[in-house]
Amino acid sequence: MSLSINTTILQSRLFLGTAGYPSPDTLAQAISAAKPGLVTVSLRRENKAGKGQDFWNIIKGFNIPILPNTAGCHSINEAITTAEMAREIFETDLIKLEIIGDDYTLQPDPFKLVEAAEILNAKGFTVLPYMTDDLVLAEKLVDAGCDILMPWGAPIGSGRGLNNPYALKLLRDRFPDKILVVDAGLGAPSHASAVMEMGFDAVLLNTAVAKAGDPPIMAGAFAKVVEAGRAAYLAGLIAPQETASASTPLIDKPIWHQKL
Amino acid sequence: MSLSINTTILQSRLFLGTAGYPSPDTLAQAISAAKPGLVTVSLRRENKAGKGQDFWNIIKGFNIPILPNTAGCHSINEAITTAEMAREIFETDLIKLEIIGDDYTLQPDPFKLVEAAEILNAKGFTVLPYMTDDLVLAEKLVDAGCDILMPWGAPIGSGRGLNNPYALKLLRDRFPDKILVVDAGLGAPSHASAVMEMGFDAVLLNTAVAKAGDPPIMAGAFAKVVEAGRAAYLAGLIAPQETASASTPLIDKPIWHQKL
Amino acid sequence: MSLSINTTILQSRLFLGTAGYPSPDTLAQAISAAKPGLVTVSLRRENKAGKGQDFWNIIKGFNIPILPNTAGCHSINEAITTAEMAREIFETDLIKLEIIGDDYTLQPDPFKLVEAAEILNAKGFTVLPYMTDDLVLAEKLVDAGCDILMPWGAPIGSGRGLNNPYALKLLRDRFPDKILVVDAGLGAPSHASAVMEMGFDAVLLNTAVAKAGDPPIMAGAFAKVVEAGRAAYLAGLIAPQETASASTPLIDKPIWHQKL
Amino acid sequence: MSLSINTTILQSRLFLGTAGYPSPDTLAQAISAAKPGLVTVSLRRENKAGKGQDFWNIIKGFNIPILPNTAGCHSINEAITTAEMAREIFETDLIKLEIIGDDYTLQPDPFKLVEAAEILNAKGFTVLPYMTDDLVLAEKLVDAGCDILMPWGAPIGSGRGLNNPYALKLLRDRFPDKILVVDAGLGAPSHASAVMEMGFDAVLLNTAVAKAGDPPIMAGAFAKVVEAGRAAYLAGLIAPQETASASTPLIDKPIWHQKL
Amino acid sequence: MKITINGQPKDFPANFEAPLNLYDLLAQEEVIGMMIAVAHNGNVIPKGNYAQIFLKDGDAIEIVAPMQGG
Amino acid sequence: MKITINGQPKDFPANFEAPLNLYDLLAQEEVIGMMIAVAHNGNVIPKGNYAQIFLKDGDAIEIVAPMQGG
Amino acid sequence: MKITINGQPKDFPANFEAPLNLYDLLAQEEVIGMMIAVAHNGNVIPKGNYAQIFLKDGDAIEIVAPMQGG
Amino acid sequence: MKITINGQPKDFPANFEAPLNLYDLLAQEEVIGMMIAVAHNGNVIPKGNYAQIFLKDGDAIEIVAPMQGG
Repeated sequence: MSLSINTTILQSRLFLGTAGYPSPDTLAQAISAAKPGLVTVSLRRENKAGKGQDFWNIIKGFNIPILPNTAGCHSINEAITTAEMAREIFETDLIKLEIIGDDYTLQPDPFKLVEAAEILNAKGFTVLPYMTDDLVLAEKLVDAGCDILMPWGAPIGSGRGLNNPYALKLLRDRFPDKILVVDAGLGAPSHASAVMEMGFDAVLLNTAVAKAGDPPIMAGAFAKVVEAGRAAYLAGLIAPQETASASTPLIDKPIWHQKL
Repeated sequence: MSLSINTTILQSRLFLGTAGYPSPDTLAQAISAAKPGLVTVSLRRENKAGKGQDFWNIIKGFNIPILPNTAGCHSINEAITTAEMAREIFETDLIKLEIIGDDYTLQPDPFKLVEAAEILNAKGFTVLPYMTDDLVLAEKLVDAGCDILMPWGAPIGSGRGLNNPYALKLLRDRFPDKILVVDAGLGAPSHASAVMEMGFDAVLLNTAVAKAGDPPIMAGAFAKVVEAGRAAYLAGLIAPQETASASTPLIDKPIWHQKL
Repeated sequence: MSLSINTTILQSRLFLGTAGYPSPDTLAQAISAAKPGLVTVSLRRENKAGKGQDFWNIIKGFNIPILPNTAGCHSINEAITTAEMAREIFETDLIKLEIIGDDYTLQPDPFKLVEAAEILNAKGFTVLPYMTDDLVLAEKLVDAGCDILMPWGAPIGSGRGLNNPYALKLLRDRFPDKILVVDAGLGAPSHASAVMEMGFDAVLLNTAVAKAGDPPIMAGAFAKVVEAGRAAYLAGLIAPQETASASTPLIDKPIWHQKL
Repeated sequence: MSLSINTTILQSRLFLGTAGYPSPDTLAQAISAAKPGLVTVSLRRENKAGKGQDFWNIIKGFNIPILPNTAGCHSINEAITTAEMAREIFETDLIKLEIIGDDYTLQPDPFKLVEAAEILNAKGFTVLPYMTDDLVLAEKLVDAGCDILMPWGAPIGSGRGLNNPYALKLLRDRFPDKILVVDAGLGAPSHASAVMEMGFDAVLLNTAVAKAGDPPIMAGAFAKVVEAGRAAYLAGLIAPQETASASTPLIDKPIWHQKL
Repeated sequence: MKITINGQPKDFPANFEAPLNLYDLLAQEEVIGMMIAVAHNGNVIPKGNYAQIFLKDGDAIEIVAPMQGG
Repeated sequence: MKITINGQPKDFPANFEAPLNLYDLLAQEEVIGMMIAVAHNGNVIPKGNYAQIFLKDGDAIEIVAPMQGG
Repeated sequence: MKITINGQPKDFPANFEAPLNLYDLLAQEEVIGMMIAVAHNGNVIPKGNYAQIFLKDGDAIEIVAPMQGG
Repeated sequence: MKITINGQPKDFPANFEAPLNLYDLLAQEEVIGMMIAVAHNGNVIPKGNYAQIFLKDGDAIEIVAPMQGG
């Protein structure tokens, strides 16, 4: 079953970032290959040179719902103004709320996140907070009106995968009815598959595709595993065992097997 | 690029076992969903009741190359006779050489494996040895004429994934030109993807599909990730970093970003 | 070099909890064996039956600095009143600030923690906050006046060890001058040693000793590894290598070694 | 209880290698600090310069049982001749049987190991085979007369710790009555503690001490954790839990706790 | 007058010549000399000041002692 | 009068019959028709309202467009 | 004469004019036409050669068919 | 006669009245009294037996001593 946000049905559970690709063409090819459910974008100052327009011309063609982010914001006010400008320009209520709490890990600031989420929810935004994997923070964001949570797997761009699978499992168990997305830190398709196998609703990534040797192929690979990981979760995975159990049955074995 | 064994081009890098499915229909649906490159089968005594025939009628329809195994063999002679019977019945030189060295872990016996591989290679078989992840054993099997090696990920049916990724990586590094397949122990698509991301040529599994809640869906999921994991390996994965690096560029930020 | 808090020199970098021992005698023996730097205690209602007195008679004999906790507190006010009662009764400024944010994981509430820490520091307490491993939270607690931080390894009593070593390493790197203690979740001496090898200043545990088969022996074991782990950190550990390097030199080998 | 080999009671469950120390003095200090149960040594060609004598003068003073090794041997004959020379010179039946199967990982050759062990056991040696963690190999070595097995943790000198804890646990379970020692690959005291917590009888290391920043202090640290890890194993470790359980009891809480 | 001690309401004769002070109450409760801390209507009362605290109807007293803790 | 556009102060002739409105300024800046959003003294101005915003000395205008983001 | 088929001993009338061959035995066992392989005293017999194998007292025959395997 | 000592060939005058024994050779090599083990043509020679081993042209002697090892 497809994932929907508000009334929009998303074509994929992979959300893709648009930053850091070797060229605009590669970006376009990566989006074509990934067919993502959402594409994330940001904002810059514009002048008559129209730098931002070329980028937009690539993106708009795909007709994929836009998820504007508040990347680079350190304060609540920055985040809110950015969100409002984004809503005006992209005509969407969706906002990836990102408030940097530390410049080295680019980790989200749990405290400002909650305040900003409250304000933005009150202003009618659909807030997708980029957050740590803290359970209490998650509860506060839900209390602040968020129906979607985006905990990190590892620091942005680190490609480390899941630093704390225990915390992520716990979030899934405790918020069975919220949309949970792992955002940031994934490096390999196996990471994305593991996330989906835990029952997460979607995966958001950027660097793992943009900085891959061949971004379009990597984009396609991630799209496939996200779908497959979801299917596997729904199909029901086997539980790991300490010991072995034969797959091939040992019945009606020919005589030479008795010659032991 | 597709994987070939001898001159046969395989339609997938996923090899699928046929044992332990809830019903013959489920088995058939799982094979349809996986479209595996090889299907593994075994041998049983037959009589006029024709039990084995029904099974065979399911399998043969798929026209997928057969990989007979020597499951349940504890001795070299058992394995060789089983291999010869298999070649006679299935008209294939392929044999998954399996000699149990321990009844609890069903782990392969490295010592008998080498001897049996030598004999079977001399008899013109294409031997796919189910082996541990031991590098010296791998060298001996190659010296014995094997061009394909199938180290375990974990004990058969355990679904644990990769007990020793270090050893598997090492095998890949040291045998760049051999066909390397991880056989046994995988439980989740993320495990299979991790194997392919390491550059392995294929994955063989059975229990993870047969004992899944919905085997056909799980079969399709594994087929997808194996393809995706391979693509990711060829595309070139990003290297994990200790620290974060921003994906969204911090250029031309609007004024409210300077209000810090 | 010994660890000091304020002007008190602690006899060990192992801090020991006093709860959940099979008997008062076992508790006493465990303390004797551990010779901890601090012992943690809590508060209960008292009446003429004097239940609390018997417990205190065991503890006071050891002449070890007391670390009262605010266990079981869910609100800032509870925590503050408890802290003040503790200071009055134990005549110490030390307080282990514990505010439960979730009843299943007993995880600390990052938000209330910061507020309570500010108030208690203002009231002249030496606050040891039991916290998650969140870097931004750590910064806020330091801003609130804390010179000691006690991130968790895993949920209280779980014995899982370190759920997120990456986050803990990061805290150590970013707060070289603060006293960092891993509190809660450790199950085995190897966990405690790993913590000390990372350069943490101390370890606080309770369940791993109290619920061990033989608490006094386990207490002694933890005391030893904490000391050893600290020594190893100061001595300088070797860096892990991908490949092997011979320890035994290959010089002047006798002739039979050339017979290859 | 102390570990004994044959009738010799060993003063410690830490066995220490003597190679690669920055200076003879440091080696001597490291041995003094570790008080190891065995010290490993090797053989070199000697002439009137008497290079080997100076080394021996350091070692013999400690009166610690000697474990000569066959390091650098690639063939069965080399190993046997080396063992016989070692027995003649050191007047001990103990021999650490080391036959290199791969020059990059220095991993033991399982095949030659078994043959050489049979011969040496027949010649009355007490063979301590340096082996991989393969269960079937272990069974063959026991059949060949070995009462002591020394599986690796990771490649020699790599300091990686335990590449395959699952395999090591299995060996312990399956050989409850043999002396099991983890030899090679350990880098940190936490690794050694983990080994002892699994119920292994001893640990053998060299590089982790010799190449440490301060070898004597590191030697002492390892000696402590090996003792502590053993004690913890005997005392009975708590089992890891998925969830938390309060250590501090929640009885008779003062009124402010009810103000929720 | 009613005084709540550790959550239990208790009746005390009001004596207007010699109003009940905290020390006397703790004495009646037989906890004097114990290792305790006392809160009067939520305020922690230093050991030395018990006698200076005069109780009135409706007051709440909490008496706590050390307990095992982690 | 001085108006700051994306952080750069710029001079405009004050004309009291026909005061400068935001639309005209954006036209002069040649960004009309682009995919942009505009803030006037920190307030986001809906596309349709540009002509209703009359500028005065010291106003700050921010003009932003889409950019790649993660 | 006694012939063991898949471990079960079975009696066959010995006929010296027309000794029993493997093909006839498989026919009597009703497995001809099935997807099988056959071993005669441990030697695998190619499908085409069944009729050339003449059986004698004490021979052991194994008849195997495909089975599920991992 | 030629004797190879630790891989180095060396010449010794052959003396047929008093043939060279291993002890004398080790003495000439100045290793007597050292902590050593000796192999004569690949056979380990117990300390006590050096004088009983008479050397002939082409013999190979290995002399080893303890060395650091892991």
